[in-house]
Amino acid sequence: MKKRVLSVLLVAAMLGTLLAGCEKKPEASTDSTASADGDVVKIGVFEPASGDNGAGGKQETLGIQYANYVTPTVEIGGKEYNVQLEIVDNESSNDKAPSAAATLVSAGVSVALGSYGSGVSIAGSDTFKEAGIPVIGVTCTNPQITEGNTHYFRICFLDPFQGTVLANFANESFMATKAYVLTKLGDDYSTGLGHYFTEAFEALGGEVIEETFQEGNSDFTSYITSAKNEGAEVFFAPSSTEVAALLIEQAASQGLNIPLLAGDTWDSNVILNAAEGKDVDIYVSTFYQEGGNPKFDEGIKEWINSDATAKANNGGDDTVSGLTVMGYDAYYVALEALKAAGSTDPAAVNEALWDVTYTGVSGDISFDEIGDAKRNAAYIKHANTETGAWDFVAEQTVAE
Amino acid sequence: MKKQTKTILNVGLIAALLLLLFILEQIIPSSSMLFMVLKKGAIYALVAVSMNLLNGFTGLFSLGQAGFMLLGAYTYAILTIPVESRDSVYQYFDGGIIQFSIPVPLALIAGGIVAAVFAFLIGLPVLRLKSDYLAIATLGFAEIIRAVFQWDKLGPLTNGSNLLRNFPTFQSVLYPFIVAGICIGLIVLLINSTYGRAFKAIRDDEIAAEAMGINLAHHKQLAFVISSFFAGISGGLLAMYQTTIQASMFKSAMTYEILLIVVIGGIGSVTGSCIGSFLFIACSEWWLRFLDNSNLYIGDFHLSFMRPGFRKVVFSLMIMAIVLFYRKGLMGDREFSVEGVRRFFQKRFKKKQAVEGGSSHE
Amino acid sequence: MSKENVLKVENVTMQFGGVIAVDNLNLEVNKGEIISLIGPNGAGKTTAFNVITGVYAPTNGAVYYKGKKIIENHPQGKMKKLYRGENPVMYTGHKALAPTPDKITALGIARTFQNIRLFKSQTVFENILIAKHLRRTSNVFTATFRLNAKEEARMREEAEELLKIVDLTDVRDELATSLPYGKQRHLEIARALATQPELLLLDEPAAGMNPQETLELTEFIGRIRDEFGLTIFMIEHHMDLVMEISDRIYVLDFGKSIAEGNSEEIRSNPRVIEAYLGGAQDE
Amino acid sequence: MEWITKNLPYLMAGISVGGQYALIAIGYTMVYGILRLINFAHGDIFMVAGLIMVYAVTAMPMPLAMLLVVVATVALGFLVERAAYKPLRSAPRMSVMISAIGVSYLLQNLALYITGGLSQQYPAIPWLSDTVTILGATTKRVTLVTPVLTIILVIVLGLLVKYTKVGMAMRAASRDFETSQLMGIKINSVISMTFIIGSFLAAVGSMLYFTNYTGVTPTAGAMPGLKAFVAAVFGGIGSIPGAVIGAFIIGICENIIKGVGWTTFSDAFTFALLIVILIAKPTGLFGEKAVDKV
Repeated sequence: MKKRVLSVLLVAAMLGTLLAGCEKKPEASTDSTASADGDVVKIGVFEPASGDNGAGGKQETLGIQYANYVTPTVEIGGKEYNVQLEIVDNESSNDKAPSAAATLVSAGVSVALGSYGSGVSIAGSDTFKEAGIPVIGVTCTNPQITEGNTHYFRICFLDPFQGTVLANFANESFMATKAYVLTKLGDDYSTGLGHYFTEAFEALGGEVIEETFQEGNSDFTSYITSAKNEGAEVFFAPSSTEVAALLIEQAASQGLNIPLLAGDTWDSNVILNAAEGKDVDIYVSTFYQEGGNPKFDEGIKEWINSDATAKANNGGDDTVSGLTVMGYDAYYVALEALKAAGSTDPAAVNEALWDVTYTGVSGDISFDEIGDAKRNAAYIKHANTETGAWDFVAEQTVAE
Repeated sequence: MKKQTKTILNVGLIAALLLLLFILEQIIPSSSMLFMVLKKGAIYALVAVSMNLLNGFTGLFSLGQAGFMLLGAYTYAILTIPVESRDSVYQYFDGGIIQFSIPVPLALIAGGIVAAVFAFLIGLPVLRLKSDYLAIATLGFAEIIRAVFQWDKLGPLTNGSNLLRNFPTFQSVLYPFIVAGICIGLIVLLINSTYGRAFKAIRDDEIAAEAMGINLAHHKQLAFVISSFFAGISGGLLAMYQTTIQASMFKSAMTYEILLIVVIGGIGSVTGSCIGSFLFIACSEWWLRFLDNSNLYIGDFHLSFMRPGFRKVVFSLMIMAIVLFYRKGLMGDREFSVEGVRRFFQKRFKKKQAVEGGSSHE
Repeated sequence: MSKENVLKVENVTMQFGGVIAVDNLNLEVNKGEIISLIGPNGAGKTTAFNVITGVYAPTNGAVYYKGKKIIENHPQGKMKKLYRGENPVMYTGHKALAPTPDKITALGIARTFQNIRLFKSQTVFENILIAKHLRRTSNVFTATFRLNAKEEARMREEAEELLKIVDLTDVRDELATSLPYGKQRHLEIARALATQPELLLLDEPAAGMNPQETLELTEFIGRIRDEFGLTIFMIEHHMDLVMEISDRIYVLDFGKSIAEGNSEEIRSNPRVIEAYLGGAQDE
Repeated sequence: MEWITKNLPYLMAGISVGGQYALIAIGYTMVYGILRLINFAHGDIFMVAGLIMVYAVTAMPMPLAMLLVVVATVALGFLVERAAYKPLRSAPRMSVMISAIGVSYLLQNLALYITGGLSQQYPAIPWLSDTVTILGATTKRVTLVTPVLTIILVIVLGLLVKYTKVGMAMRAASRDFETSQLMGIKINSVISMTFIIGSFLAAVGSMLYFTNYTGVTPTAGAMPGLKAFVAAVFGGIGSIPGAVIGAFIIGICENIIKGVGWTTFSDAFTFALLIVILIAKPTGLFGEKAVDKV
């Protein structure tokens, strides 16, 4: 009997706090936007904050938040609107993506940004499509995302491009003829990029050993041993930052003496921290090299350093990731589209997006007939294990 | 006569529910959270009832549900992707080997059948095992199925470990309700038939059941196959709901979730599983989401402990509270019925009357 | 009454590891008889029942039902070396025949249990109805889609019938386990009858009953034997009941059959007296 | 020689991970032996031990942090038993199992909340994480230390179970729960002791495991936990030597499979092995056969 009472009290207390929090909600949101006349346009942020890709998603979100901090309002149809970010966590999981997307849809966003990770982008796509809400992909590089969709755009380059860039780089810089490609099962980004790299590398006359690992795997020693045994000259591992940290650690302790190559996801200080002071040779392709726009760097660093949460989300320091830059640019592309549409109606924004052009920190952005950004350059960076920073290596382009 | 009125009442209730849904759908945009929860809730209700058929009614502790859902989902997806989209879906496998597609209802049933066939094969060796060993073995089989479906060599059929997409999805929220409703109806009919009684006998006492001439191997196999059949159908529905599917979604965590639904609803209660499912999905996907909002204030006090992830902590605390303090779940092993509600209120009413009557006498 | 043989147990030995529970048991039960199996605790009576009903496969020996061999086994594998019973070579070369208990029940042999095994969560009526499942003609589809309505109605009718016989109609919707002990025993017998047996095995039907209840039970067993044309084989400790009702009695001690005969013969058999008194002196 | 250099790393990785599984598996097998409960939360306790270390080193020197990890993990194991399993002692086994799943859920979600869902870098423990070279294969010292330490701990545990009073009580309780209670064994303290030992070994295991695989995520305990449990079942659940041998077999097989190139099936293989064993010998390699009394 006592227990019954206790449990009832417990539940009641819980519900009480919930309701209390609930009631205050509208007040809280009006608090933060009380300055203007109350016109609000909502931009959805569809990013992972937890799970495998949580680190990357947070850095991308950071760029969006910073942009929102710099430019909190937008003029649509001659009227000043406050921009409110609706941030939702898709948990890096394809099966959680549709309901996360639905949360944004029911929050009434005019346009959504995201996601880091191609799989969740594809998985959430249809929910947005059904609701007629346009989405701007920030760093999701798999071709399937925009293919056949009129509502999905993206401002980054694509995997076939990135794969070719990296294959060329491996071939030219290291004279590599044998590559070890390690991809994650069921991860569209990883599988896709691995596939295009393999295609390009084999076209250059190279040989590829392909291996896969399963979700939840944290033991990479066997893969590293295999790579060594097979006599591979480069180790290509498109994967999440979480896997990267483990892989780097184990590669160093096993004395893997060949270069580690990876795509845009590895452009993160997680990698730098893992590599610092270790004997590893890491190259990544990415969208931005710190120092490309000193003014922007300075501004965002100041902001990150002033906000403890932001700093924690950036991995504990103020290194500017390419992901953050892309997030920043994506926000402005969304604003441009809103301006051009002259309305907060998602359909109008969708229509306007086709013709948006914008010069962002990461370069010129405009969309082709599929909705992909017209980009033809990627940066290659090298992790400096002594200073714990990225060294610029080359800007690579691919002849069409 | 009384039985007839009961049936009429129940049918009326279901019809009213469907009508309500139909009306709601005309008013509220279909992508709203309410419908997401309702759709997913209906699908999970079906799979929870199918699991209850095994764990609750037959007493077989099986943890293979996610594996059978995977089979259903893949079968559905593979058979319904329009031929013209196959090239883009199976981009790494030259469009795959299947170059036709069949209507949705047929594909759903095919999904159920494939799951049932696998269940039959798995059941032959595994169902001889007892309680926990059975649970672990079925869990193991689900994991093996998942690995096989991610295998590159099967790529032309399964698209390897990559997403399957572009298959037909729900046009209306009524669809999953009708399909799940029919399936649950069939399960209820089964449970109330002589076979259902045999299942319950096995649950209560295997040795006595066997002594009463109930063939254990045959009946366990039957329950396992039927449960898997419906798990397969719910897998197909889940594919329709998710719009994309992938083997890596069907982890053992999914089975645990379903098991939690069954327990929260009440082991051995069909309506409990249904109610549990909607509550579980609504809490995990919808009602608690505001807890993740880091900008909440009570007056001027910033609720700084509320940030992404807090929702899940609260949710798991709620689950623990139910598990510890309401061991029998919401419904125990009873069923929800109009009759039951009427009796419940009647009792309350009578009590009240009695109390009032008593006091007036004084 | 002709002496038609219903059950024949031939050279049955049951050995668990190194322990012999039933040692070269031979017995016969004829149609219409009420036969009792008695013996001190641990003599192997219930084990013998379990062998006959297929719960255990015997280590050695065979069981015949109405002249047909239904169970047969001989020491195999590891047991070949371990086996310490009699006639080890007698059956070698024969195939093992070990049907599951449900097959035995289907043949027409039903049983009750020493420690009552009713279906806990079911009502009195449902307990009997479940046993009707055995003689169904419907399959899972016809049953689910209610195409077997006639059969279902018949099952229910027959179950009601049995309820009346054991006088439990007034508690038909109560949970079986909520009944008093004696009524549970009656219910268990009714449940066994529902499988339409010809041979009924009762494992200590009067255990825990007071003299009055035992008396009623004695009368009841006789009544159902006549009414259903049954042959009854039972294990019992209540000597009043055994002596009153049995046509013949077998006595088991340390797994071995030490005596056989009618109540008079058993009462005066010195080995039986020794087995019981010897056991008593040890205690 | 070259063959050895090439293949030794697989074997070493296998033995090392096997030792780590073994330390977790003992916790499963002991709890199951007494309570007949699959303690699904055990893998998560292992994960929490890793997280405690991550946060502890930021505040104190390494030896102290290691001590804290052990103490805190043991306390957590004890607490979980008292809060989530003890109230359900008389409940059906299914309820307790669900409670275990609930605790697992709660621990994972708490970890998610505290870490914000990001992988945490496990600190390098001096000496253990140094790189060493044997027979031309490079690895961390922990790889070599693990099997040795595991075997020492198991022997100590074996002696404890065999010769101390608590150990005898444990064996009695796992043989017959009710009777041992009637014989005056304080069952609750025996159970607590089981959880304490299990958590202690999990804490040690976590230090070894995460030194090798340095990312601690909320779900980091799930897979090792499941594998360790499979190892326990494989060896015959309830048997400590069985769990250890099972763990080594699974660890080694898993790495050989990866070495051969069947990486897709490395997890699946573990389960396939388990199912084969269960079907051939339903109680595992060293399990005792239970006979139903009719």
